[in-house]
Amino acid sequence: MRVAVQAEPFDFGAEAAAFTRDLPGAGAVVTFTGLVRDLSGDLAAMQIEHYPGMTERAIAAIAGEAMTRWSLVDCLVIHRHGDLAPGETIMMVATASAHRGDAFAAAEFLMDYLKSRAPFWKKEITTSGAEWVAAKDADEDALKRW
Amino acid sequence: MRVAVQAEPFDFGAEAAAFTRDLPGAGAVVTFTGLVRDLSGDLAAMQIEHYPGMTERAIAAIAGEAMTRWSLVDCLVIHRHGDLAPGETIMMVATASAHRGDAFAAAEFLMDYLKSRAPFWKKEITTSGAEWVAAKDADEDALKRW
Amino acid sequence: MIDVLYFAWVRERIGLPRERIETRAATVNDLVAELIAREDRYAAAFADTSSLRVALDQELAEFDAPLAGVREVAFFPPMTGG
Amino acid sequence: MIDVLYFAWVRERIGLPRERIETRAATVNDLVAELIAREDRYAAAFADTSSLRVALDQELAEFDAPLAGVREVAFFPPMTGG
Repeated sequence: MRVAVQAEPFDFGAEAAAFTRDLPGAGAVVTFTGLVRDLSGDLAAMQIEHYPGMTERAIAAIAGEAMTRWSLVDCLVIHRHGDLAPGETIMMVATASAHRGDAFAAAEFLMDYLKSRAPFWKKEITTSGAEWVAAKDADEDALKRW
Repeated sequence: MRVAVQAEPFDFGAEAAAFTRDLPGAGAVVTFTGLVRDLSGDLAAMQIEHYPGMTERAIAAIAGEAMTRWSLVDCLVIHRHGDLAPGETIMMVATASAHRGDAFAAAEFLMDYLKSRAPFWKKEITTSGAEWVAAKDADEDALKRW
Repeated sequence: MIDVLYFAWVRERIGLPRERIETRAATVNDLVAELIAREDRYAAAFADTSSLRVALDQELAEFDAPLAGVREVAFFPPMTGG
Repeated sequence: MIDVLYFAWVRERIGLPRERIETRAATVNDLVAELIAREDRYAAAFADTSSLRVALDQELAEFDAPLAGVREVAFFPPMTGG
């Protein structure tokens, strides 16, 4: 299990490949990658603020919960903060298990909890101004299924 | 949308990274990777037989169905046949969408259908003999949720 | 004339991957009955068709499907891809 | 003395990321009431606490939670990670 919170970009392909090496007993690996999406066509940057200390603690708790709930061989969470450009990779999770059901469920669980329980806040900087991204009710509701 | 059926190994990390580049409007990428799992500790090889012609056709139909059912920006399926060693990558799928729900659902749909509707047959070669992998009722049942 | 293909343990039991067959079978079931009548190895392969799948011209089909116009029939166990 | 941290638009409205506060507030709600009484910028930030979240010593908590023994309180909007 590895958790990284960093300003630096990371290489999703290299991280995914490294995660997939040396997973004894694993038959299934699921990854999720979040990208900065340019909804309006005029996004200049996305700024991600976080709460140093609490962020690492909250993500480690969520990842530990995933390891306990499902039969995971391993799991990985990388989340960036700071200034990101459109198309850049914001974060990724990876899960490995013997059977595909566990890896899929754990990856969805990680994403649902990271969305609403890890202390990150996104701000979109467009040509017409800056705006904090509002939390969605759907994201809060998504937690209820676990 | 790309479908590849091949005997050659592929680089999961490089394929995942290439898939993730240039996905206009995508905010979410999900990948699934299947690995040769050594359950008994004495697996020498996995042989994967397939039905040339029908395989490509069946996978293209399943991937096309996924593109239609969900709002996907793109999807990718790579599946190997021939002789594989323990730990090797058997196959991967990748899906990209604006929101994470579509990418996750489409990746699970692709896996459920590839398992039971794409003409591949796995045979495990162990030190004590060779045995065809039996289809699981659970895999057939998994199709009912879609 | 019809091409008949066998995969996985069906191929192993029958002992060949494909053959061309002269048949007037109206349905897949009729073709299976003809094959079973030929030799023991076919009878062994088709002993329980509920554990088999069939594809007609590379599309999954049922055992009661008609063979009219079909050029390629394939028999195989349930698939185990992914 | 307690460390009080602000994030995202709460930080922007109050105009600073953190401060040390001398308080005898028994609960988070009591602390919020003290802050609101200080200055308009606090009143603006805490106008609707239902749209805010609070963490005590880096664990999410409720606004009626006691502050006894707590060293760090953080106020922020609902999180938007992932």
